Amino acid sequence: MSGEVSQLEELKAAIRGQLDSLDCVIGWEQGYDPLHATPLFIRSEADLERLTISPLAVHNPATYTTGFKGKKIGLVVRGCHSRSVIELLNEKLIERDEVVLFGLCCDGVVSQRKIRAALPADPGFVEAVELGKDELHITVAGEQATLKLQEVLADKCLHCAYPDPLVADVLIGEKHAPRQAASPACQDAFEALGNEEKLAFWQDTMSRCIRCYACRNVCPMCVCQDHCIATSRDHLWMSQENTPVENFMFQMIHVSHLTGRCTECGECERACPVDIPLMLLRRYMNKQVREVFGHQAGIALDKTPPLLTFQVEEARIKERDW
Amino acid sequence: MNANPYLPDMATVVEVIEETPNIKSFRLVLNDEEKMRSFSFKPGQVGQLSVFGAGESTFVINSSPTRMEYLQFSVMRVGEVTTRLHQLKAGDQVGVRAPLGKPFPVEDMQGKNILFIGGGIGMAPLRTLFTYMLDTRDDYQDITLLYGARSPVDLTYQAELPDWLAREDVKTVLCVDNEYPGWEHKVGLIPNILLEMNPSPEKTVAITCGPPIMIKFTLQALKKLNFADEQIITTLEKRMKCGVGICGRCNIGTQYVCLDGPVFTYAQLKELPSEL
Amino acid sequence: MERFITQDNLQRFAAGLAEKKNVLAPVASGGTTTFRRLRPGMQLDFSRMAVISPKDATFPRNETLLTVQHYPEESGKRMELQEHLPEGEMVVIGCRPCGTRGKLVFDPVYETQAIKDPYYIRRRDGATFITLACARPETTCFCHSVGSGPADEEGSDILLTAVEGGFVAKAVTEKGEQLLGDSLFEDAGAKAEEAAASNASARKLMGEAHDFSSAAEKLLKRFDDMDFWQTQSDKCISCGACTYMCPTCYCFNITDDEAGLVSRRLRTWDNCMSHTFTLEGSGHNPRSTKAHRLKNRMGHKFSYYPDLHGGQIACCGCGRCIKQCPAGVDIRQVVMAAQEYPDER
Amino acid sequence: MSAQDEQRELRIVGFLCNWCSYGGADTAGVARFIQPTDLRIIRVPCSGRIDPLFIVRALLNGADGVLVSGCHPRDCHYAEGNFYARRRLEMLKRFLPITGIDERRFEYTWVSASEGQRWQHVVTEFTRRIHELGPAPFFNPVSEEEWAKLALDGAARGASCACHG
Repeated sequence: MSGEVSQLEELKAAIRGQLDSLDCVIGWEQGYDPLHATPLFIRSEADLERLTISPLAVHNPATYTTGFKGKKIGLVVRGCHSRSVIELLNEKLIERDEVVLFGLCCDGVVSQRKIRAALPADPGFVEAVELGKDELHITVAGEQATLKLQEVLADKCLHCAYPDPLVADVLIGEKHAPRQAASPACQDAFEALGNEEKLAFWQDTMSRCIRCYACRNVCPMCVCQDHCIATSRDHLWMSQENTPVENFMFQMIHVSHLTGRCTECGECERACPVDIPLMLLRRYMNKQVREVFGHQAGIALDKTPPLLTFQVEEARIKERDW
Repeated sequence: MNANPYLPDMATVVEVIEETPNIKSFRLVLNDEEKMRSFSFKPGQVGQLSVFGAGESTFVINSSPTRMEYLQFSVMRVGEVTTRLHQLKAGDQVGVRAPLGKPFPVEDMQGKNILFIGGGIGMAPLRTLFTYMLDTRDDYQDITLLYGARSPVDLTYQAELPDWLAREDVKTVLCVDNEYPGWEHKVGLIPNILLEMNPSPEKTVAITCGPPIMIKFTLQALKKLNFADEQIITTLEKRMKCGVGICGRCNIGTQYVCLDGPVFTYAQLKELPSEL
Repeated sequence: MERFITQDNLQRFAAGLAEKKNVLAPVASGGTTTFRRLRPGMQLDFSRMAVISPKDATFPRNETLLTVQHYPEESGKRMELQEHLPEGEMVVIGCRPCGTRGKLVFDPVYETQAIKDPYYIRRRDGATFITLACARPETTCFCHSVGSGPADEEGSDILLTAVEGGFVAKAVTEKGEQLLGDSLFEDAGAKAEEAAASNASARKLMGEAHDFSSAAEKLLKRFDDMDFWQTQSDKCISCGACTYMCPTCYCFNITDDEAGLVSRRLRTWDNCMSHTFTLEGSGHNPRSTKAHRLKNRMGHKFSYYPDLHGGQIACCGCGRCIKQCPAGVDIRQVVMAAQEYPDER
Repeated sequence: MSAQDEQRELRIVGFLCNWCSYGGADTAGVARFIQPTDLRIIRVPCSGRIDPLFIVRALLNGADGVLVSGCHPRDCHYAEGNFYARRRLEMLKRFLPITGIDERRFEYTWVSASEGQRWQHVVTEFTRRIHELGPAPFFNPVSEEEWAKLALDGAARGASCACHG
């Protein structure tokens, strides 16, 4: 644990040095209970004291950047968050000289869903959390439980190829050896299902969507925000009616507008209050983008999203000859 | 109003008047003859007009309760519902939920001097009260109307303006923002013309409506002319859905514009949180 | 009247009801627990508080207010309007006291001297609430601070309390008493005391209540302090998770859909945190930023509503908005920050 | 598939660009080539105008098939429209399988204004394909039985869904 403590101190020192020149620095602090973190907007020394970088600190701070246009802010970023920043830079939605990036070499963050499933009682009854090196000691409803960190890490972390920030002004922690991205087993299993089963899955799953648009608003790449076509009546893409088909239509809008732009930070799925596995859609589309355009969003600066450009001869699009 | 407050009455468009390039007035008659006969409202109350399939929007009833051959609504084309309304012609069917909201405090105005200050489409809610007062002229002292728009073609109620100007029992002043060929009336912004007119606040009620920016400067001008907050009345615009104080979007603090308004005195507005 | 029912029999009882009426109950599905229409073969899931509140029972997310049949112009026929009032009864099983109490916030708005919302009133009057008392508070629970508690009976027809082997069922209304006449219920005997002890212990576990009584005034004092609201709303992402999860949020939208010659007027849940909520036709928006919108959300629940309705706070303390907020905005903290804000000298 | 579905007339939507494919269809018509009649054509200025969401919306609203046809690459009236369209449409085509919507219900191709015969071939082939596939399932369950079955299957997955986290 001492490694993380010294990293936290190192990070705090780095932020402290720049705090005066920044509107704020976005990191994390403990949230409403010891098991949950929440984004922290650091504006003062006192705020800085509350900073945490534990694996419970999951939120992607890049989501907030477009709300600070014209101001200079700092972000504490993990590998996946830095990809969102790169993509925003590539699309000229933010300016490089308006963000200072405090990069964390990341060992992964937790999935609250996995914690819920692993605990002996509802995590709502959590009393205390202690972070060990590779485990979480959680007191819940009077019972002690020790969870192996590896077993409750988010899927995106288990299969992450970019744990270290790909762009940063300050880099904290040890860099990782190169890793190969992989597809989670549940993804492969779902893709292998027949059309009928997949359709039935979405029909049922979309029936519990309440169209709160948390998936959209938490998405760092969903920059239309207040002007999303889903809530426009002119043109009318979708009914306000909350039914599986309209709810799914929204996911189609989201996926379509993220084609070649999604940085797989997993925020949409994390934010969903009714646990809809949205990453099934995102990962699948990203795989298609990789296969056809050899493109991954947010892994290199100065790249154009593939749907904003073209080649006269597309090497990997097979023209249908019929 | 029906027992089901969401249920509109069907009405037929009897006449469509093209007021300006983007404003039309619609004259409606309820299909149920008995309902039309017994329909009663007071100046300043509003109604929800439905174009079924597009939706519903709120407009003031700008005809006078003293002239009940039809209900008139003036509509500026800005969004989905108003665009569809503008496509209507005589004979077409619409839904009406009316009257909604609170009217102008007409009784309190009796025996007083009345000063109307209207800007653009903001003339619509003033028209109902103005016409009403012309029809009950003896109840009031001097009546003055200052009505302005961006340009001469943006003035609504063109058909009625000559009559208003010609009448001896009211003083009507028209103005536009800039000089236009053939324009024989005042040129300038409403608040400035108002200051130039220099009306006395003595026993006077000022009623103003128009775009937010015009209201803002008109209020300043009225204050400069020593009008007290209680002497200034305005009527507000908000996005509304239910029209009966339930759906929760048109509130300013505790007050629902659809239910407690849309007519407020400046004194009342000052008591409310500043969220216009 | 207090009766006892075993866990298995409660499932049977619910299934039996579901054959005759629409039953809404917490069901585990796809890694979460939400209220769903109980259908044959579905199991009740009482292991956690359902993520979505039971609001759907009295205020469904979609409701057709009316439909209109149009005719082609050449037919010479006038369009016909059809009112759609809800029919039938509904039983909600396994809601918590907080969720049940949500409708109490609706009542003074949806049924006044002058205006009666027939859609809501019919649903409410046709609904039976079989509420489950909470044995233990979650970290997000604060029902005791908004005038309620973990075994609050208000609004319920039956209150269930979990005891060894099953539940003690207490009839709160006549409707509830009739249901307890079912042969699946047994004599409660000593179980009734066990239930009372459990309810008392749950209340004790909640600790001291926070006093929100100064919130109405203090929130208004901060109304023009946009710096305060910007800071409070920093992490808010302006989505609708909080409002849609909320048992007391009663705002709605009305929109028309049309297909062919039929159009219908639809009432759907709306969300005051969305930009379009107050966007006017002219493009003007009185609540143009998330700071303005959060201010109204807090103000409505803890200031305007209590001002209009005898001090009752428009919040049932269920904590769903805190738990499900993607950014962890804590309504308690926002209101407390306004309460604790030093008064100007 | 219910009895009602079997009787249902199939709905096939075609988005055709104004300059090539619409002309191609016209050429086929003028030449009196025999073609199936159940394609409902929507003329658009350019295949680049086609938002892939048009196709999604059509499929979700109950279209049984959607065909897009534009100018051949390099022949776009607006020089580049169909190059962009090609990328977008290809991504949609590849994406559909994860949704459970049969990707064969959507096809895109190129037909020039002079290719009346080719248009006849494309429309005949595509229509035949959709008829073979039959009516598409509605995304919203239609009957209480369908709802119940879906909800039960969903509940059977229970709280233990391991497919995400």
